[in-house]
Amino acid sequence: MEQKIAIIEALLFASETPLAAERITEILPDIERTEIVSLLRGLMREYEVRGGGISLQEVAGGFQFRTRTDLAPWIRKLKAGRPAMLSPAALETLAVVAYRQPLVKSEIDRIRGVDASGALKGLLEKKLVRIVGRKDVPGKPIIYGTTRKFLEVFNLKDLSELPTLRELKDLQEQQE
Amino acid sequence: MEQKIAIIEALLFASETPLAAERITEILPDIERTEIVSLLRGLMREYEVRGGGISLQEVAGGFQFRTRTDLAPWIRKLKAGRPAMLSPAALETLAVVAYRQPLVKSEIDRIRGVDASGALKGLLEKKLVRIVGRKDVPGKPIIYGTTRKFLEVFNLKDLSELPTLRELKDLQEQQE
Amino acid sequence: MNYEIKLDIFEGPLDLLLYLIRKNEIDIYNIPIALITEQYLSYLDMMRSLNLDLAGEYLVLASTLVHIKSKLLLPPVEGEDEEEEGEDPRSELVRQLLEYQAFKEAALHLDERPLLERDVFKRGAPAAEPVSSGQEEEAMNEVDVFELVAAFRRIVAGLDRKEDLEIDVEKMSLTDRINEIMERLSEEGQITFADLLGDRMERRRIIYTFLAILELMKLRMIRAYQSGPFGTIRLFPAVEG
Repeated sequence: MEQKIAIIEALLFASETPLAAERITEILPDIERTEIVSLLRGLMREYEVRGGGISLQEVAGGFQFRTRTDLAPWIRKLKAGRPAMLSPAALETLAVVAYRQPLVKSEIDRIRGVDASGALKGLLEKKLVRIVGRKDVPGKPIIYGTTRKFLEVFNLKDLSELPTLRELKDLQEQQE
Repeated sequence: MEQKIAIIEALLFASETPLAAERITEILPDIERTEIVSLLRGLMREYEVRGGGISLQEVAGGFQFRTRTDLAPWIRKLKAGRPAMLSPAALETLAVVAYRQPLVKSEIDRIRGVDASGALKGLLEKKLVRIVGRKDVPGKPIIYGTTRKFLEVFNLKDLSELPTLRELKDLQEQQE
Repeated sequence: MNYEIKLDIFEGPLDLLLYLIRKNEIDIYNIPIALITEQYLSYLDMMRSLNLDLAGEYLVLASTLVHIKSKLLLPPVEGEDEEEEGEDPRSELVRQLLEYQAFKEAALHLDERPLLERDVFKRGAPAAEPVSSGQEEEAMNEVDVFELVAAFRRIVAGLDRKEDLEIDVEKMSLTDRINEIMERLSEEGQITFADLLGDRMERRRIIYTFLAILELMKLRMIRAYQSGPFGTIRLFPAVEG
């Protein structure tokens, strides 16, 4: 294997978080960014063709090695602990934040029809949601948004990868 | 690749510690221990022949994926630019300075109940906290405050954007 | 034993309403309000009889349903606006239900994705730490302010005497101005009052800037000079003593 591919592979393996092509360019300044991206794509294909236990995936604005989805039962057996699950309330709240961000808590409460405080705090603690700022209206309510970790955990390249929300247009159309 | 090798590879990758052949036998009870050992040796050879950035090594009574030793200089480069995390002590001290500034060290010590000298020094070095002046009392103690970099790092427009404790409490109350 | 069971079958009143609509195989755009209201209320009764804690939001929706029902029973009022006449009293509720349903679906889609630590796993072992040279300037992660408040709250919770819990916005604004003045002084050496105000001549900003200067002078952090009456006010850092 070419030395530069080996270096990139080692960097991907050693990084704690998904590694962006830009970061690799900083470490290997002699290689063009476009070349790095094509080497990354090549590596992704190689792992896919090989069909082993590891695959290289594009997630949260970078690249990361992950185990193959269908092998999860055995890894769960190894880890023994229960997988960290989100409650339905947490998932609903997260969905509202993800699709409507940046937004304030009252908007989440309104959409869900219940007070979202508890779920929101849990999501803040899990670092799936973060405080983005304050809205410039009376009372200066806190604005929330999702984090990079949200993308990492939910296996998303970026927010645009979220499936489109079923549009509320249906309502207007039906009423016409 | 054979499914059982893929499973073993995924287990090795996901395990937090070097994985012993015995442990793999527990997870894959249908496969003989001797077969597992020979599959592990085969995998080691495969990675060695491939000459990539990752190699499978026998360490501490088990098997573990590691980056190739000769690629360490690049990994060091990757880690060097790694964002520094604040220790809990540093974060607490920073919180006290942020919420109570401008204030003197004795005030920080009193609130935290421990001597804050070390944490304070670290924060000064990281340029999150700075010396604002000296208090006009006997001994002329140094007054501390946060910096512009503090605002940047915490993504705040200004200090009045800091969330209040009441806001945190409101999030907490629904928890139970 | 206490019946402190938390009824978490439903995520809230809207969820319960959606369930009733599905159970009765009702068209969401044409909800038979009388039937649904009756079923909704009897459900609340059941929850109460089980001594389950009923969140206030359930009661709010109950009253909304009753209100819509009564509106539908009333004959159309004469002389009402043309547009209002055609407005179905159920439409706002339908809109809310559809919006909630869309997010409920989105939540399910999120849950179906290959989740980290559930369906896919990262490298498990901590990377071997190569000894860092420690020379380069440390990059800083963007830290969430939530962690900062949480840290402060932990400390305050441990204090005997309850510290003043609230942020004093006035004090913070003043501190912001003090920090800004000191930073600009250390960069530029001297500065005028007008420079500090910049183009933003808001009343609050002027007041806080002035108060900040007074505070800094009191602390002997800066010195201010004025070139005659109504002249430019120049600020200098005081020599550290």
